[in-house]
Amino acid sequence: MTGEDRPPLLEATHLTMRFGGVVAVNSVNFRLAEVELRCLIGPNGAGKSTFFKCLTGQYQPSAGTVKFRGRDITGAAPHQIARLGVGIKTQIPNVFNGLDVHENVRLAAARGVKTRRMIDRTIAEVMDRVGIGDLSSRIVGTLAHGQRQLVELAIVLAGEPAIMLLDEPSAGMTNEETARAAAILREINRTTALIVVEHDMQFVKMIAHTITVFHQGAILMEGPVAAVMADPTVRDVYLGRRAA
Amino acid sequence: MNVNRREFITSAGGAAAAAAAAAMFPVAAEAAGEILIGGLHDETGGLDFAGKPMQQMLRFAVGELNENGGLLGKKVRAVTADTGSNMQLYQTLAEQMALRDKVNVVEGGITSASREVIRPVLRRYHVLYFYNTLYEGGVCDRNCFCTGTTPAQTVEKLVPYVMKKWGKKVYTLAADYNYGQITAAWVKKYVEANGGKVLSTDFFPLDVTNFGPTIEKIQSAKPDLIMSVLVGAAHLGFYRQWASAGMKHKIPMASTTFGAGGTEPILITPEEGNGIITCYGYYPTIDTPANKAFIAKIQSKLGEYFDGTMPLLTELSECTYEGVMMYAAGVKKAGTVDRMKVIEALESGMSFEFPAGKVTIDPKTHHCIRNVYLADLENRKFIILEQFDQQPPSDTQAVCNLEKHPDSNIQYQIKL
Amino acid sequence: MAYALVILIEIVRAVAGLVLISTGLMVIFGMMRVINIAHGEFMMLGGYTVVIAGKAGVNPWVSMLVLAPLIVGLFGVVAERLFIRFFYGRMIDTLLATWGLSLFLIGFVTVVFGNTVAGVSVSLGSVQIGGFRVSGYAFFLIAVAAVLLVATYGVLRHTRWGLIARGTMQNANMAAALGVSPSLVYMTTFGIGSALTGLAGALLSPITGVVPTMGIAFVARAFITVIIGGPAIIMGTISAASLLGTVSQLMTFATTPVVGDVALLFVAVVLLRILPQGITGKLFRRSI
Amino acid sequence: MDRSARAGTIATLLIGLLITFGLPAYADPFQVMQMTLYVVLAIFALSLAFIWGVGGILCFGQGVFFGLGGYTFAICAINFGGSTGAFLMALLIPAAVAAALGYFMFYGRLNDVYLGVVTMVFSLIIWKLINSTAGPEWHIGAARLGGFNGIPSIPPLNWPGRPADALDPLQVFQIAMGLLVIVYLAMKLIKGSRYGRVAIAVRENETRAALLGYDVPFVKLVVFTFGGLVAGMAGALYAANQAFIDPNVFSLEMSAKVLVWVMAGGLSTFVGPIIATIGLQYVALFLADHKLMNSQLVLGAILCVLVLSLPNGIIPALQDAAAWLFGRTRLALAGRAPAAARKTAL
Repeated sequence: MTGEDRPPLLEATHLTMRFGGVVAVNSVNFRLAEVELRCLIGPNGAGKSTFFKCLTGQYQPSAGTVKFRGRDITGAAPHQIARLGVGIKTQIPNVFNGLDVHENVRLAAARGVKTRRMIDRTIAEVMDRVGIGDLSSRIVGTLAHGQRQLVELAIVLAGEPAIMLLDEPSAGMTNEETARAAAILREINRTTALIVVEHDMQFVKMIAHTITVFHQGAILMEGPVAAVMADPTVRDVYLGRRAA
Repeated sequence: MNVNRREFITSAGGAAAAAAAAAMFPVAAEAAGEILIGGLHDETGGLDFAGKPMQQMLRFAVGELNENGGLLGKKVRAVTADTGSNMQLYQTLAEQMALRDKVNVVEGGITSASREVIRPVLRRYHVLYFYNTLYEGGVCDRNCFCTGTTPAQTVEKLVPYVMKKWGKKVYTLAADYNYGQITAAWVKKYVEANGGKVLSTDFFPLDVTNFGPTIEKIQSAKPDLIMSVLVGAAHLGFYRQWASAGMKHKIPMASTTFGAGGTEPILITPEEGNGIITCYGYYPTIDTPANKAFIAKIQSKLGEYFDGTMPLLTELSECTYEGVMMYAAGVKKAGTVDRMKVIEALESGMSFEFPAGKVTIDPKTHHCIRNVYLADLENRKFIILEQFDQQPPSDTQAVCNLEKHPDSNIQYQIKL
Repeated sequence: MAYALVILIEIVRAVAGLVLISTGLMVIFGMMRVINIAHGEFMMLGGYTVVIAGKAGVNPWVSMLVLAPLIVGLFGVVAERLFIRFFYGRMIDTLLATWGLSLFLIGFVTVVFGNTVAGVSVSLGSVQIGGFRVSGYAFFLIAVAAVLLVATYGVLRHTRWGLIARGTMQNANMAAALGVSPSLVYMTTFGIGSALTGLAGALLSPITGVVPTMGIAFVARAFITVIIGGPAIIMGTISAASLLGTVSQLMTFATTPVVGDVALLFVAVVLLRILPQGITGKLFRRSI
Repeated sequence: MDRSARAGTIATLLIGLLITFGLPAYADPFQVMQMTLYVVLAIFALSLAFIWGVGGILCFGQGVFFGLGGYTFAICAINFGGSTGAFLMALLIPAAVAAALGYFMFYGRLNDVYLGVVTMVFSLIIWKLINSTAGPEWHIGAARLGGFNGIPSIPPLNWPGRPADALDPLQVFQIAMGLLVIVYLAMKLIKGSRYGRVAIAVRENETRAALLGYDVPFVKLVVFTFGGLVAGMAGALYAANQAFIDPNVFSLEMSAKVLVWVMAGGLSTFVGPIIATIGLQYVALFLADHKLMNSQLVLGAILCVLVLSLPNGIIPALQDAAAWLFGRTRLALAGRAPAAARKTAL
């Protein structure tokens, strides 16, 4: 079952992003239900990351609209969108390298009007959920790539978003880190909707119910994992290319 | 120090506060058995070309005093500091001379800006002050003597002369600070008084170097002559560009500033500089025994005071010599270095024979009644054209009367 | 009528002036993303080269067109090797470092040559236009600026070095890909940029006179022209110089030099706000 | 702030108080005035240390706000006849200008070099304008702007409401010291506060801060405005203490100086810039007084050496050395500041 029969949490209509002559995202229609988990796949340059940047306000879309819980957020500033409960984990870990892990998470948790106790609780539970409690006092800049990925995950979580956009969360992770990440995501998904851009098909299989395939800035197809995996066109544009 | 806190708090006004400070640290250094003559000049920085000779001349003058047995049987010592063409240093070093070195008198300050920085300081700490530069006039302060010429003495002579020579339509170029502004106003006054017309007065900040547009503007205005009140290094560019535009022989030029500091004739080629007419209180080419002797004496002391080379002899440096000599005369007459007594002595209408000619201190204004000379620059030498004896500083006299108001302490903006 | 023509000439002269003072900086910035705040002092060194050579009896034209670029270029190479190269990729550090260099050079030259103006006199006679005379030197400057642009264009377009240069501008590893050590490219670029700067300083010294602090008058303008120009070296310089030169000169004619300068700066700031990537960051993308 | 940091702060305060009341007893008025000048410049340095070290904003025209403070004080003091109102105005005007300029820059998403250029150009504009106000037509109320000559004989500070009672040099010194301590404390508190952490976050990584829901331009704007206010305060004290002010306060050299002081002192601390300012200013005056060496040459050399070898500044370097000696590591949050502060501007 896809999210269609539930009220949409996030809805993009004819979303388009042009750079000069290039059309990175081409009139994309996309709906996501509350607490849904969706995987975006597609070859490099298919427009997945650009799509994310349009959703989070880092880019002003050239055309189309984005609605969050029915509210139009097209062209709103990133911080405004974030405050509504849209969290994003970018492709290259986007963290405060100069600060220690605890500071990083605190910054995320402390946003808005909260008492010290609420904040401390959030921090503690997030650290433990992601399992980076032992890194608490390490300077993030000095951590390994995989660990930084987890830290960023924690940062996004600490913002207590209603939806998380994750751009290649498993990149640069060891197998057992990947497994952990998958577990964490499934667990997060109980309360939070997720959109995950991922290349690693194993990882996708571990978490996804529904997959959306991007190709040349447009949606090629959308459907249950098995169906998509089986589809020949998808094989050509994506898996095939990947095998070659 | 804390003992004097109460005294401080009850004191009214910064002056009084400082007076208290001064009281704690008596300025008169008679005890030291030496008389200290302070010199504040820019030996480095943008004005070093003017400051160096003034400083050297000050030491030279002090040396001459000691040769003649010092003052009141005491040795005279020159205390000089380099103000580096930096206003903040003027402030600092003036305080230093007054409070730390405790000099009896300060000679110096070059630009009007620097004078207005140190004049209040020296007045506050009761240190007599001599300002030895030609300037725009109007300073009215009993603690300050101005030996240089003012516009009423020079411009008043220069303008009619060149207008008779060249014509009645004048185009003025002036440096954009108070000397330039005020002098330009005087030029206008005298031009109109002589039935002429100032077509335009353009002001230039001291860092302007490109005069292309101006030169075209002048040509389109077609004046009979140009009056230059340009000042400083950057503005030299005008004389070069003027010449290279081939205007030199089309429109003649007079100036109230060219060569005042002495460097322009050296930096500008004869082709660029010849024929510029100026008017100052002193030229090295003054043909009197006194001046010849003065120059001869300097030549004999080159190694001692002038690091081997002939200093730039200008109104600035010659007046610095005068400044020191006047103070010495004042002290001799008063028989003490007590500031007020010396001032009173100097106010008794003293008169001197200096290389520049006869100089008399005007008690009303603390400015000087002196000869001024008109000269034409030919191949880097000033050929004296005319001499005007005993010109009063009538501009300052019009606004300032220290006999009536001994406490006045301002620079008047003379209404024209 | 003649007056209008004269004004036009003055405008072109101003534009040429901006081109002269900013080309060197542009080459360095365009290729290395290094903003050299000591730019003005490099010009000053060019000026002093002429003065000193003049004292030594060298023909001013030779020292302006040959010696100054040569010597300042060499100085640039040395500076790059000993100092600047340690800051590549750290833009702000580079700014601070070159600012330090700038202050140092001013101080150093002041100590050695003193702070008095040294004049350079070269006259090219003057040209009669209607009732006006315009200095021949103005035309000379305009010509040099034009030649400079054409030459730079030729080099970038048709020489191997130009190819490497353009490559490096696109992508720093390109040079390596073409089998040239980037450090060599950088050294050469900085040298050439410095040489152009020295030339500019030398050519302007007859107009401005030579003082240790003369650079300050230029650096801001050059700086702005480069930033406003944007990534494309030739097109950027031309467009920015034309725009700023015209604005400032018209204002100068209409009012005073101060207003002219202020207008130039003001336009620059506003432009930056509208086109943060500079003119060629938006327009003429494809040009060099 | 952790315990060691708090201890450091308290120690600094005690020393400050000691100097305020102890030292003058051993100094003559001239030295007191000199010390006042140093203190004033230290406050100026703090203003840049704050916006650069905490906010990661590298301002090449900090002199503008210092100068505006000075001129505002001069003009108001001459017109009001008392110093109290003038002093307040000298805080407000620079802050307002900083806010306006900041809005223009930060909401225009200007960064790194462009930020530097705009601030530098802005100071040039002001400098040129103020330089061309020599004519008598340029005055505000009774105060002539004076152009190149600046404004002489500015009224001294006086007791609030009692214009007649001018403060003596010693009292001015103590007030300056008091303000220095207050500014220092305020900055410490802000830096340690939740807001300070956010500012640091923005400095570290604007995108991430925004994606976490922080209003980046606004955060920067507030930091920049506060910096402008503090610089203005320093300028006002400067004008009052010198009794005169001229356009040089707007010159690039002024802004360069303060940059050098802050760099030398290090971006990670506030004590560093204070010490560096006083030290370097003393050196400069000493050189000028003894005609030993050209001060610009020295300034430049120092700047070069700093960027080359001690990008974190002298004082932190010493701290590191000490920490290494006693085997203690410094507070990481602070320790990383300088490198990061400049990185964000890449």
